[in-house]
Amino acid sequence: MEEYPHPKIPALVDDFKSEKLGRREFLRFATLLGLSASAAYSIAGIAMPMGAKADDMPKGGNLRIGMRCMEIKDPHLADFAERSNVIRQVCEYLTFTDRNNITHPYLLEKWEASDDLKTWILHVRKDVKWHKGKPLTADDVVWNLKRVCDPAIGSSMLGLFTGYLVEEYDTGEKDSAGNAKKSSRLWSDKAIEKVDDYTVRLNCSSPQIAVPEHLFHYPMFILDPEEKGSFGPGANGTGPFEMTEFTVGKNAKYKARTDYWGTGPYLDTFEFVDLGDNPGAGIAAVASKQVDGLSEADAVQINSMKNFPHVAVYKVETTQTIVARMHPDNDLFKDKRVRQAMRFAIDREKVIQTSLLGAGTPAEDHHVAPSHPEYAALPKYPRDIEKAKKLLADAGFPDGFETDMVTRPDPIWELNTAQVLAEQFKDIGVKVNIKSLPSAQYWEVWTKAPFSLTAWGHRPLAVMTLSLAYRSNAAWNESNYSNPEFDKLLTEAEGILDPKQRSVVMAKIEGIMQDDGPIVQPFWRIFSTVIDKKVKGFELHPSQYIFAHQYAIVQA
Amino acid sequence: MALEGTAPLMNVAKRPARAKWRRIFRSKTALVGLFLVSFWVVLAVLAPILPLQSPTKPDVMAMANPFPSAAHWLGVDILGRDILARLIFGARTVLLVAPLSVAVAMTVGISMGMVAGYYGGQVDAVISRFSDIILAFPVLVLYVVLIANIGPSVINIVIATTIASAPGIGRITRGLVLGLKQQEYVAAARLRAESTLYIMLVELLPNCRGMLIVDGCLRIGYTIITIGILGFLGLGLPPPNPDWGGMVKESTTVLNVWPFMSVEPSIAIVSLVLGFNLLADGLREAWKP
Amino acid sequence: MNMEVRNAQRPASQLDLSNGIPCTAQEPLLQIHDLRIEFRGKDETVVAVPGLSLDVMRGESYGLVGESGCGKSTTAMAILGYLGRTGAVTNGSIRFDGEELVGASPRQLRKVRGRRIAMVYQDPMSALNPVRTIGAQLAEVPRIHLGTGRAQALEMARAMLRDVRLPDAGDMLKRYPHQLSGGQQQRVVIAMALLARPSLLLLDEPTTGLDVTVEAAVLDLIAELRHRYQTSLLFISHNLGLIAESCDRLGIMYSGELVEEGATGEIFRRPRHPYTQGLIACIPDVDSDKHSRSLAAIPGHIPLPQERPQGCLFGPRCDGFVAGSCDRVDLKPDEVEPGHQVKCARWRDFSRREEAAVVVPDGDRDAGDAICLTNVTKLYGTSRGRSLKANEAVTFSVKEAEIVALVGESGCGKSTLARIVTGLDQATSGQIRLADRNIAELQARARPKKLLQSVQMIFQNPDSTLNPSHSAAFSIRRSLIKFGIRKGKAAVDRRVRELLEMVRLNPDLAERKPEQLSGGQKQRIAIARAFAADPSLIVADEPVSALDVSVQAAVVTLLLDIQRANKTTMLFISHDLALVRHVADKVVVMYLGKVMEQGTVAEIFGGAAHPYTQALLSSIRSTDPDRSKAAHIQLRGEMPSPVDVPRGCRFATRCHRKLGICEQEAPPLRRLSSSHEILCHIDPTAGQTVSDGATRSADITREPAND
Amino acid sequence: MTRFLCKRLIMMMVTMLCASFLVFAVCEFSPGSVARKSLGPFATQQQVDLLSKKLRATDPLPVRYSRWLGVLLGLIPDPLQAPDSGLNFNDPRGAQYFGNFGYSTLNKLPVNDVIWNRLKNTAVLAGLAFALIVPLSIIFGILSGLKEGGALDRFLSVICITFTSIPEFASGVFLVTLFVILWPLLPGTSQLDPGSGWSIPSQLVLPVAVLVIYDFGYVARMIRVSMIGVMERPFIRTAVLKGMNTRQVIFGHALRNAMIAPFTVLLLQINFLVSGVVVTELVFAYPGFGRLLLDASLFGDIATLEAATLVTVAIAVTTQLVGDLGYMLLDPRIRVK
Repeated sequence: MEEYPHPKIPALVDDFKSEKLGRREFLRFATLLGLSASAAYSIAGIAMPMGAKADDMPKGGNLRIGMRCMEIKDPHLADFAERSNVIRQVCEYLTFTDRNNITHPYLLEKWEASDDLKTWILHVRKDVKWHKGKPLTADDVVWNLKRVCDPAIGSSMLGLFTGYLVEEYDTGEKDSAGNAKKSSRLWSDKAIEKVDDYTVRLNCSSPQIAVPEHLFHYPMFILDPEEKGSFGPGANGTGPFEMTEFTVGKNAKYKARTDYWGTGPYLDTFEFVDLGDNPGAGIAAVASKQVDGLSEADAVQINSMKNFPHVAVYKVETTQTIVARMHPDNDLFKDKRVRQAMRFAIDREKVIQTSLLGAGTPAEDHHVAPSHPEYAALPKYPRDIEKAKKLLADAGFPDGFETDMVTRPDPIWELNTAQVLAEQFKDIGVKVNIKSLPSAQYWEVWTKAPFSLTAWGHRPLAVMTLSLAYRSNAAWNESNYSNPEFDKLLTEAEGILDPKQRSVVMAKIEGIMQDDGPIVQPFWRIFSTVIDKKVKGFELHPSQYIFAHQYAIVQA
Repeated sequence: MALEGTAPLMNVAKRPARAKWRRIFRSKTALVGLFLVSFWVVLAVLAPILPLQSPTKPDVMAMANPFPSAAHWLGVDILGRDILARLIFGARTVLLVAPLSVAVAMTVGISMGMVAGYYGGQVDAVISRFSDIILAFPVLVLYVVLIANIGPSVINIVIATTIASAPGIGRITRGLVLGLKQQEYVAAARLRAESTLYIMLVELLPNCRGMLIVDGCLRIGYTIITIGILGFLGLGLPPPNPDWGGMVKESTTVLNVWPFMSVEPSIAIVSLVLGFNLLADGLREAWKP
Repeated sequence: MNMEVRNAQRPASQLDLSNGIPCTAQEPLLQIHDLRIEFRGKDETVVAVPGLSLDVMRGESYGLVGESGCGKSTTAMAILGYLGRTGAVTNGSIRFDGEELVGASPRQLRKVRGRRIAMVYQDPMSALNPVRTIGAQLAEVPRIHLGTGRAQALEMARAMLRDVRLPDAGDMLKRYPHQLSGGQQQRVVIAMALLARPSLLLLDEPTTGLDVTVEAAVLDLIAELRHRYQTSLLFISHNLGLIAESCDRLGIMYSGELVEEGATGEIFRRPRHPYTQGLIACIPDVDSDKHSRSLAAIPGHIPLPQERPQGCLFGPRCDGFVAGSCDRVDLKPDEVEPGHQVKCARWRDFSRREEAAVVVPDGDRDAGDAICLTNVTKLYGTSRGRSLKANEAVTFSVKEAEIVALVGESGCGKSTLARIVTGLDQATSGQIRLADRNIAELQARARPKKLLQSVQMIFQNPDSTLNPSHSAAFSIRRSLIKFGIRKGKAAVDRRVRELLEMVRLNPDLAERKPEQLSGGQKQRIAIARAFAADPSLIVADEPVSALDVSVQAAVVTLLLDIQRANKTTMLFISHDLALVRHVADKVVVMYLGKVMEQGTVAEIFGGAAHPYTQALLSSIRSTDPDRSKAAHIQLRGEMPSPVDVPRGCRFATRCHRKLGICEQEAPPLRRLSSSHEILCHIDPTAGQTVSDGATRSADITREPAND
Repeated sequence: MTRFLCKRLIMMMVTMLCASFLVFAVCEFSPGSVARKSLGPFATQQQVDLLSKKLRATDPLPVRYSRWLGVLLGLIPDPLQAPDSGLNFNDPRGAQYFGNFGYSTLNKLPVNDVIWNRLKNTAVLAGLAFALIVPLSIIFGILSGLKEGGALDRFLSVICITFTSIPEFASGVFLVTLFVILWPLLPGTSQLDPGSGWSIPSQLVLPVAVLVIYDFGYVARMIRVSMIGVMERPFIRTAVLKGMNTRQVIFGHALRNAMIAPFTVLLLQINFLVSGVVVTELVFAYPGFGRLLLDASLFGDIATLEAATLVTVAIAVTTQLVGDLGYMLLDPRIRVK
């Protein structure tokens, strides 16, 4: 018997061997519990997918990737993959979840979880040096972890940590509507604790298995405490590149570090080029080789570029999705039959074919993807106009109704989806007027509009999204959904490690979402992009993450 | 002495008002313009009774081969919707919004210009100064700032067009009125105790008509372009309303594989704008004094 | 030399003016034969000139007279081969100095244009390029035609400017056209025409639009230069008086045809064609007033090219029209005597037209004042606190049913005064008493309806007097309704018909648009409109100055008839003294905003006392060949700007009888009779004082005019 | 002359003041606070309120406007740049100086660091386009105005009127299809980046072409109309009847007169080119002023928007002034005596 880093691992191995646990889930859980990826793979009996060997990688060259260069205020506030990509080349995470959902140590050497999953010991790598010379220490890590838990900073990490590191409390003040103002704080002074110069301990209030995954959430960069959360050219970081130039709306340029602790970088320089909002510009830039690739290309763009001889198309299934969410507290949608009718109105395949040109897989209105480890399969239901109409009639809308649906004009697939959905809702007598607002305005109302279309990014765990978006009063609960039973089940599921047990709970949660939930969720997106064939080492990450130190250019 | 004018004047048509319009038919330019404009107007008006496919309903089958075919004469767009139907229904929007915006802008602008030109002095100074400020704003910026801030809708496009074009129209009207108010028939009207409003509306306005109609045509053309640009910037009318500028924007992405998707609405815009421009040019030519 | 030309009443062909060679049998310099000019429009072809033949001899001055639209200017343009893209000579020939110009190549034409045939245009301001200096525009001529260098060309230009009596020629070269007065501009155009020493000069209405005193100077200049440069003239004008004075021979054009041709004196003494007779008869002359002669008008209007009748073109307007002889297609010019031809089938049947009988009884001399102006002053503020004095202390009164004429050159303030009286403008100070009210500062808006109704106006410009968007009767109808003259649609319409009939218009014209009416018809409508309000005072601002002479006479006669019938008081504003003589009971002469002289028609025309009035009177051109020789008083210079009025007498800067005191002190008002006043330092009762400044035209012509 | 210039300068200032106030006023209508926009969608209301307070965006409009004006004129230090504001706004030029446009909430940079470079890029684009539009439109306008209704006129007029009817996005679409995709001669985007494998001049070809196509026809038509008018004026007849040939008439007499009226129109194109390039810049991902303006107005970045508006209005009033001065130069009739 091997020495496992966590006492629960043998049970996992058993379950896997007895086929109670799928390979994916086994790999994920085992690595989360601290088993090394190579060990986990060998137990799973498959070869670990290997990146290209460092020695094979050609050196030098400049790589240019087309991507929006948005303004960056504070890396811990990074809220879009594009923003975090700009930072990611300079600053790094403690962990790294790969495209197969397997979490690896990154700035950590390893981690250890207690049996009850309440105590996590993080071992910081000792060979990591900040670009400006000093070594990375546990103090740096503690500062960063504590910082994201400060509500005044406003990092979205706060939401993820809530429930096990962070608690909500009543400030005693009332807001203008008379509701109690709530704020957040670490549940205990010792929640984040420095053990020694290279060891940090997290003391959680409740069991949490996904801690290593959370540490890879995109704002969770490890910053130099001396820079107080600022970022720009020359910013200190542990990463493979040094940023030399950054102009919002134009570009971000990087120079390779020669003393990087890890493998790579192979490139001399790296560059993000802002091509603006016009998707045609991206294609044109690729066509005329002004950029070597794009950070993302939607299905329509791919369709245009797949015939370019010099580029390769990369695809990855993601849990990126879009939901047409209804406010159950709105008069139109308060009857759950209306919400159900809306779900029955949708022909998912058709939506995928039209708005994504086929680049998607059908979703089941509960925001849990088949690729999520927690997924529990429920019976599928097809489009059923008659049933939908009947439900509407029962709910008091025999002739349907008319409503606005708020959406964004960009990216175009969102708008296209809105149009296709609206067209399908029409068939059950619901006239949907699309209200497309410029992004800035959209984000102003995205939680307030009674009916709105919202894209949700990729997350490795379904419970992450569910707790962010559908738990009562959750920070990003745009649908104002509040269901005590759901909340209870969700908390329960988060604590259950045993997959069998958990899938029972998940099935209930999914059922609630399908029956009572606030969303119509047509599909999961297949995420894709194009990169010049001369680029080696490129892997498409479902979170749209770019790790430029892995890439190299094969000189012609 | 014999009464004058008993002999009919042979060379002048019986009804000069109609003759003025009839003159359009002599100008080839105006005719081509009229043809282009009426082509779209007729299609737009008849759209509901034409045997068209739904402009909003995707045809998933057609998406495999979206090119023009017997089923879809102009092909389908990236969402599998019939482009012909979208173009024709899009014409309804454009032909409603653009003339409506221009009409409102003209009303405001003409009023401003009339008042400024007729009263002159301080009133003129205030109105002209105000116009100068608006005109110093680059037009497109004005549109973008306005629409980005008040949001895209028919009303807002009308408002934006009015703010952007009224000063220009006012300036033209003012110039015309400055000349016309010196005319003796205006003095004659004053001498028979006509009210100022009457003089403006009955004595002055009809004589500005020609220039203003020409200017209006040009402005409709320009407004169509602007609506297109707004659509292209994502500030256009909300989908799924077929919006020509939006159609171009939606399909620029597939330009290299399905160029017809952007080229067709582009041609539609160009043809309609060209129609109004030609019409304006032809009218100017035909009504030249 | 000048007088010599003036006296040359014989055809120039018999007179040697060129190089001293006898040239009786000489070939004409310009020979136009059977010329046909067409303009091709999109739908129709208009024959502007159907078949014209005329000769201009060397050294001769040939006058081409006709009313607007008769084709005289077109003929001039055809000579120079400049008919635009639509015009073309389709028949006939134009031989110039033996060379055929019809169908000449552009190259050939360029050699003729400006070099051998030059032209002087009607509106000198627009004939000059506004953005180039006078010097540059003048120097072009020698540079193109004589190949001279720039400096030399400028020197030639300078010399020529001196020849046309422009002061300070060197400075003038650097100026732009807009910096010159109208008279100076016309001198520049003449200089430009003469620079290449052409043998033929085409003058197309060269003085139309210029003030009478300036006109006189320009004409004298032309006469003198023509002589000096031995240039033949083709003088085109609608003004018979001008032609009578300036030309040796003349042709009367009517609707594209020459209806009569002959030596000037002969034609004026014995006009044969009824049109010529009519033209002469309808011109007012200074010798007769409304009490002695009413103007004869020619009925109808000139046919448009498309509606020319068969045979005699004048037939439809001719009293002596006889079917069968006058409408024959093969009507040919007939020779009355050598050199005098007339195209009339019945010329032998016509003697000179009978002058219309004396019709106008004397006005009621005992009537009270209808309107009385006292010290009316109008200042316009200009920038920098200066003011433009449009009127200053104007004082005069008009009796009931009397016609008072306000006379003066453009800019004298007469129209401003008219606007003040009607309420279109307001006086700065002074009193205008009308019906026991002071209306001087009452604008139309502030006037009660009754007052507005009692003062109506007839405007100058037939093209702007009616709103082109409305029917002819529209404003008449509005007037009737607004003033409540008639109530109810039927009554109003009836009254409109009556009014139209009153102005001798077919009531069917009521619904026509102004663009379908002729100028005369429009003015008649305007008269009907003014009278529709039943006013007690009519202000007529140059009501006929824009009309052709034949129409002018008819309209004036009509106006007088109506005025008399309605016993309306009238303020008649005009620059045409001859016309005034025919219209007015009393005359007020204005200069630069001030009244110079006022008196009854008899007093003014009988023995004008003010030097300015004298100058004005001397500039009247008569068609009487024996009178036209009278020398003109030439005024020097231009009217000063009303912003900078001269310190002493306003007229001092131009006065030919100026005394030393005139420039220093404002002149006193001298009352010569109960009705006759002048504003002058010279006391006319003290006998003729010829001051140092007084010059007669014959004496000053060789000195540069002090423009 | 000095008087005239002074008067005009004062008017320019007034216009700019009013225009800048107008921008503030329009932004009042903007739904959503700047704080929300700069914090992004996922910030809590608490954070938004906090930032709003820090940005002093809650003050009433006149207060904010006068503060902005005071900062711009260097009368007061920018409160947002104070270290205690917690906003981390640092302008290397200091917090108080003349011409301080404040801090861009969109770019998190002093506006002065953002705007001038963008303006320079657009100036290159606009300048090139203008340099082509002027001669092209003059040649087209003069040639077609020479003989109204002639074959050449009809031909050129059709070209001009058609080109002006093509919106920039449409011609951008056409040109990219042709020259980037079907016949790859030119780069599809123009980021003015020499590292992209395309020379800067080659990157400028298409954007400039799009601008020229849309604009030159309009100006050419103006010049045509003016030329037609001039050719009908009597002084042209005078020149012809002086014996001048066509070339002499055009260059000696027609040209300068024909340019008087369109001169202002020509200058107005500068305004159009400076800010109307939004679409072109968007199509070609050109890092220019127009896109900055678009982004700023979409974002509600009032400091950038104000600065950009002031710059464009300043350009507009300056071109107006230049127009009037040039007018005087061209037309002696309106020179100040």
